[in-house]
Amino acid sequence: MNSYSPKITSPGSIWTRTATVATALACAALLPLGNAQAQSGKIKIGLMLPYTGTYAALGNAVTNGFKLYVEESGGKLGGRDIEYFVVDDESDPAKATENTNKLVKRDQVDVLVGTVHSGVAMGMAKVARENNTLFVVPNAGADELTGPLCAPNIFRTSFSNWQSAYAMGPVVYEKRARKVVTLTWKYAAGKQMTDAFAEAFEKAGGKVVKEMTLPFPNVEFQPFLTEIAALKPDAVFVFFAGGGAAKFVKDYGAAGLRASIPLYAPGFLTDGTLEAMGDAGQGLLTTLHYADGLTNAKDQAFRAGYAKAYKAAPDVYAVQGYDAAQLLATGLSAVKGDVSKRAELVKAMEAARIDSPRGAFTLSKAHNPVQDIYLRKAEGKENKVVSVVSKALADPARGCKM
Amino acid sequence: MDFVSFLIQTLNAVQYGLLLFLVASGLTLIFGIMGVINLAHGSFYMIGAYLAFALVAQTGNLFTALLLGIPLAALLGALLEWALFRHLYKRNHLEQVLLTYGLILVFEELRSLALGDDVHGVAVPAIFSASIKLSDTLSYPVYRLVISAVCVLLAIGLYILIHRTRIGMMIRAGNHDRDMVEALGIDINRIYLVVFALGVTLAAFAGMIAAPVSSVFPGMGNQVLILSFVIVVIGGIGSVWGALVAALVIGFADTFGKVLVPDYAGLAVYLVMAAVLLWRPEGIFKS
Amino acid sequence: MSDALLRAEGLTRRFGGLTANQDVSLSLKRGELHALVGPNGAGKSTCINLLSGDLAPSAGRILFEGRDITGLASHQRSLAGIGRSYQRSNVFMPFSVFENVRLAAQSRRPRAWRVWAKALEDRAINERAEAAIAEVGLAAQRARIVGEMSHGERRQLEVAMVLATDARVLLFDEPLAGMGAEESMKMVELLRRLTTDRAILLVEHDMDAVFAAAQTITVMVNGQVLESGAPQQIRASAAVREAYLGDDEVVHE
Amino acid sequence: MSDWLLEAQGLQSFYGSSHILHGVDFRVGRGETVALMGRNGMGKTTLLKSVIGLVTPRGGRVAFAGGEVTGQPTHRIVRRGIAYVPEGRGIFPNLSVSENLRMAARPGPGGRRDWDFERVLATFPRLSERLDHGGGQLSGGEQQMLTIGRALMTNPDLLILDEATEGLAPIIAREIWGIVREIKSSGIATVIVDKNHHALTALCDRAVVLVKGQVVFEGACAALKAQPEIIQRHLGV
Amino acid sequence: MSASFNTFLKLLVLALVLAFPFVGSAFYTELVAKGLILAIFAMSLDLLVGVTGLVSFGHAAYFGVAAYVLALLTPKYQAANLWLSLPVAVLVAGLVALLVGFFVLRTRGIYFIMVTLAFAQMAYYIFHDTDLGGGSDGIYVNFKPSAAIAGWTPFDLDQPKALYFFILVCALAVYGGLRRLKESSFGSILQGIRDNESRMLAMGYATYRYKLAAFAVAGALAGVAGYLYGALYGFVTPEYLSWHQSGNVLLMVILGGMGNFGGAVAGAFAFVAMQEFFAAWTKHWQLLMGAVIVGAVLFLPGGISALPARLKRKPRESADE
Repeated sequence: MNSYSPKITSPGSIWTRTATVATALACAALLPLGNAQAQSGKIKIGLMLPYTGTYAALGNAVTNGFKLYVEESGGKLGGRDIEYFVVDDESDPAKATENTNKLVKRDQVDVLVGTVHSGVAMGMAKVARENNTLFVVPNAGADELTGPLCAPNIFRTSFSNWQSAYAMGPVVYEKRARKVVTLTWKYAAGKQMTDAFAEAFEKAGGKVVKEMTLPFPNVEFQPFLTEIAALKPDAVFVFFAGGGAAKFVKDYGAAGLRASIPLYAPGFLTDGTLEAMGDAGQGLLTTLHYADGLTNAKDQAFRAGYAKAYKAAPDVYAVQGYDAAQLLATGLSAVKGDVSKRAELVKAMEAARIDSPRGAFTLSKAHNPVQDIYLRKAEGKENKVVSVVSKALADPARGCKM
Repeated sequence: MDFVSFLIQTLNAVQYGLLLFLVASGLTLIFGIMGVINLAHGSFYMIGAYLAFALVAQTGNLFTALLLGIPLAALLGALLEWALFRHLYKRNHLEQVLLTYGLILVFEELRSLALGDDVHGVAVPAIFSASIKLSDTLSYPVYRLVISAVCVLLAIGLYILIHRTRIGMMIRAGNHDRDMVEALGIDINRIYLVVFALGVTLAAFAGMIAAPVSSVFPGMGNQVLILSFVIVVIGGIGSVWGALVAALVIGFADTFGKVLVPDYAGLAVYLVMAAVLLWRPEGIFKS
Repeated sequence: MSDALLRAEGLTRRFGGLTANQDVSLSLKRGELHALVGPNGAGKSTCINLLSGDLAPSAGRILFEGRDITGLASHQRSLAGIGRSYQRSNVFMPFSVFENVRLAAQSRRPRAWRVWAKALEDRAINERAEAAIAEVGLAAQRARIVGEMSHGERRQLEVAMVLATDARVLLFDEPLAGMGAEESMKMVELLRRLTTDRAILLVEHDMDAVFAAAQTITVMVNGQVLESGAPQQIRASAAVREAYLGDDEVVHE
Repeated sequence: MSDWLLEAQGLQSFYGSSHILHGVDFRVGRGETVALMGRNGMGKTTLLKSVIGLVTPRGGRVAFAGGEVTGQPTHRIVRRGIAYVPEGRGIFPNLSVSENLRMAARPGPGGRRDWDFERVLATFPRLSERLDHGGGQLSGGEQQMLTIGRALMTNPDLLILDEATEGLAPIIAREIWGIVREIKSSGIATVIVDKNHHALTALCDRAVVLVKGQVVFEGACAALKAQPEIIQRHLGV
Repeated sequence: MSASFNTFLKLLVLALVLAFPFVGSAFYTELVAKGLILAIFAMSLDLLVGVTGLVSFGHAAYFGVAAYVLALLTPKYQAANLWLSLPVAVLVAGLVALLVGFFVLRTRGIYFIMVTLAFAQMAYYIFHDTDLGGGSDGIYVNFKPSAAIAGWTPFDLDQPKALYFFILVCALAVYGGLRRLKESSFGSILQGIRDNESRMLAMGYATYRYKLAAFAVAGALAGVAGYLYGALYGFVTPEYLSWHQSGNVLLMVILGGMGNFGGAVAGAFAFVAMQEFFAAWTKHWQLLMGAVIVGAVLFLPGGISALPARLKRKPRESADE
């Protein structure tokens, strides 16, 4: 460090000068951008999604789905051309409000679309509420978004955490499980999922004997597997996603628990991770609002279109992005692309019946999809639909005052 | 907790500790012996795991993948030493922190560009895919025990390399006085090149053999990075045994923290670190 | 006993199994230059470190002006009036001569915590620093950056820093090491001058300088005091000759 | 090619921005013992470091054993047969005595293996008693023996001793001088810097005196002894 | 000419930041405000790293703690009082730093770097894993602090310009205060400790006390930044305390050049500007960011503030004649 030490007696003019110049340049450089965005005839859509880090794949899928629908509509929504403004949110809640401001204040987008990470989505919701920007959530499941934070300008085309876990409760009970252990990362999404499961499961007559959590994003599961083996519950309900999900399922299988204690989870456990799980993932039962092997025509068309456009199979995230665009299209068509008619636009969106690849859905009062939840079974690299376990399930929207 | 559970948890703790040692061992070399703070260590672990995935996809066999991946990792290490780290030895720790911090970003993006952002799995090699039955419900995968054995072998090998071989003597001597080592006719640059490449290879190797149990995903390097530093520092910088002991201590803190005080399990590791360093400010085995 | 500024009684210091100092007793009187000599590894530096408080003794006690200071830490001893220099130059390289000495002078004043007043505007401290610089003969160099000065000048600076702390007991660890003959002469001269109203303990290998300047010489061997007394007494001692000075003739040949 | 073992010509060296060597010529013949003299700060150490490349000279050339080595990295220069014992000794305190010796072992030029572990220990019996001690635990004299022993392990043609006896008690210094004599008689050329001019001139074949980075005297040690005024003027007290 | 030129430059910058809210758009005004806050944060760390020689790798803890204090002091449907909440937040951050410093200052060098990190991680997990402050999802500050004093409101922080100027005043105060502090007796003691702590001890300075004071002051000033950040964005998450955040602020300090607070300011602005431009340019902006950092270390030792001296070393020498 000493090599840097400035001489105490030196006037220090050089550093001062440069520091000042650098600061001045940085300030000056920001100036011209202030008014760069001229008004155009296009509808400005701000996509704020993760394009780097753990959730990058999800962010890309949502984006692809959204753009696919716009392309299918001839590049227009509500008769107007679309201009995208894209921001990488890095799944970093610390930058959430700031990144949202980029789209809302700098680019002055007409619609805000995002994101995957619940914490970031909550930051976006806050900014959207303050600025009354139309906001569509294509993934993040935090119950709050269509609960306490609900607002006329906030819509969701994915799911609430409650929905995907609640539906699993009766399923587990019907499989003759009475004593269940839950395990998840200790963060809000995990807690919302396991609470919703417990709510449904205990309502059906079962009992959650132990709720276990581990710090996010820790993936050393061995101590918990040992405890599960000692507790010998009838079933285990977990919430994990991404790399952690793949590792958990592998560890669970390797510990020999799959044979004696069935494992249930919301569909995030097996979405995009089945290849990573290998054999360990086969046969897993999960609940989600989308599945492989649906028979509706919309899904088949969507899959064909997606495969053609991106040379890849779509997943639930792509569907959610696609539906976000559909929902917007419905609203914008009703006002002929005139976004200034906000009340009419919102009204049209609220009334929309979205012909989704997942099956048609409508929106609840709190703007969350009222949708069918499927029970799915992992086969190969697909989560094949088994049955509809919950028809038109609506989130209770606790805390929503709309 | 009954006695059988306690024993099994102890096994979990030891096994996890050994795995952590495996990841931290490369850091022990680069940080402890060469005195370079390398935040990009986690990236080498991540690169190793992705290498394993990519090579297994090509060759269908983890052993072949290791055979190909290890030289690749060594080459990468040598290249980085030659191009970047060589200029850092005489700089202070701050600049090392900075440069390697930048490298984390670079590697993560390059990985994304080359291999995408998906989660992948690597199959456990068939001969190790069995499990040993521990209780009526619980069994223990053989592959985990194999990893543990590899870790122990590696610890012994590293100890011998550093403390029993001539190159080990030269490395330690170079850590104290580079000029004097040069003046004895030893090409210190080449030694550092080798050591750095070895450190990178160890990290990548850890990523490769851990890939079948951990799966392969973006950001996986950052998870192990801070833990590795904690281990090297608790153990005493430059001590292979220290790192091993520290890794076991952390293994126990994490395992029993999760079982006994689940709400504060995240804190446990750092509490242990703070406590150890307040008790022994230069680690358990200061060198 | 009352004329001794600093007294060490039965100092012992062990490092593991090694006893670096065993039962060492010394006394430093005002106006006296006391040389501590002995072969390498005899424990001279350990002894200085014990006196300055950089090391704690395993046994024994230290009295300063009759007060027991054995338990005081090094900075407390410095504040009490014991100053030291180090075997290797130990100064603030990127600072100027003045700033080095000013920092030393400032240590005597409780105003160190004043965070608002500019340090350079404290006149009393500035004057004290200037005086110390002048005393060692560095006045012409006061604005120079220490990192650019010669070795000998740095050692002078160190003396000035000790003086600026108003120390009454000065502990000097090999102040002549690495100096040319001329520089050594000047330093010995300086040490002599400083002795008048202070007590100096000097660890030194340069026997010519030691015999030229010291009033008392203590010879240490293997961590123990072998002999202590006036220069003539030391020169005459057979034990000292055997253990330390050796027989020079073989070399002269 | 010349007959000199080491031949440096017109060396210009800097330390930071200060110009230390102003065109120094310095030669050592095979098996010759050269005393390098001068007061502190006159450039002796810089000259030695320039020769082996620890300081890169900005001007001049260095040849060793008939080959040009100017600008080569240190390890390559010394591998031609130079061993360097620096001022302050440069032992590795974190290595044991035996490791300090073993790490340096290598055959000399032409594969010569005159010195090995056993012979070094035979020459320095004190070291063999402390083989497992850390280098930092040795006394000053033992450290100096260790560095000289370590230097010999490289089987050099030329041994450079900077401040051979500095900081050592006379009785230990005498022991070191005895060892230097022994090395000289084994045919290894030596360059020695030391404060003890009597001991030095008693031993050396030739002397070079540096003043302010320039050679002011070069000649036989006998000649130097005969001219006490040179010693007095350039080295004296 | 040099001194007056410096003054001229400083005044120019001041004029620029003063005028900015009137010329720049709302978003960029907020961005400059962010730069100012990060500048405060970086300057506070510079007091430790550049002036005292203590490399703290856990400085985000105090930043985050103060932000949480604001969030917890802000009632759900009402604004917190600025004159109460700001001092409390700063005090709490300073006290936490004092407590942490009490322990960590016993270690040195690399160990110090790591122990500061360990304590910051502990603080991170306290907010991340417990329900205090909303867990990993963070907590909202729905209302900006109110500057009312007994019914009279001198300015309204809900107005972006008012908030901007409040932040600017804070930044200037911190800059001026730290400059002054560096030149005080206390400051020269800190610099003495940076350069040679053992010598300071030998001269009678109880260095631990001074280091602890510097650590607490730096923590408190980081708290000022954290408080303002929470107020500006109205959202507080555990990520404010993460090691990435600690790394970023260290990056700003080193990037700008250490030991003189102007360097920290330049580093903070350079960091913000880089993030902004690269992210606007490409999806893979982190690649560019990383490359710039690597390049800066290799080719720009001493940071931005050492740049001109390097660029025009020769002309300067002749100019000085």
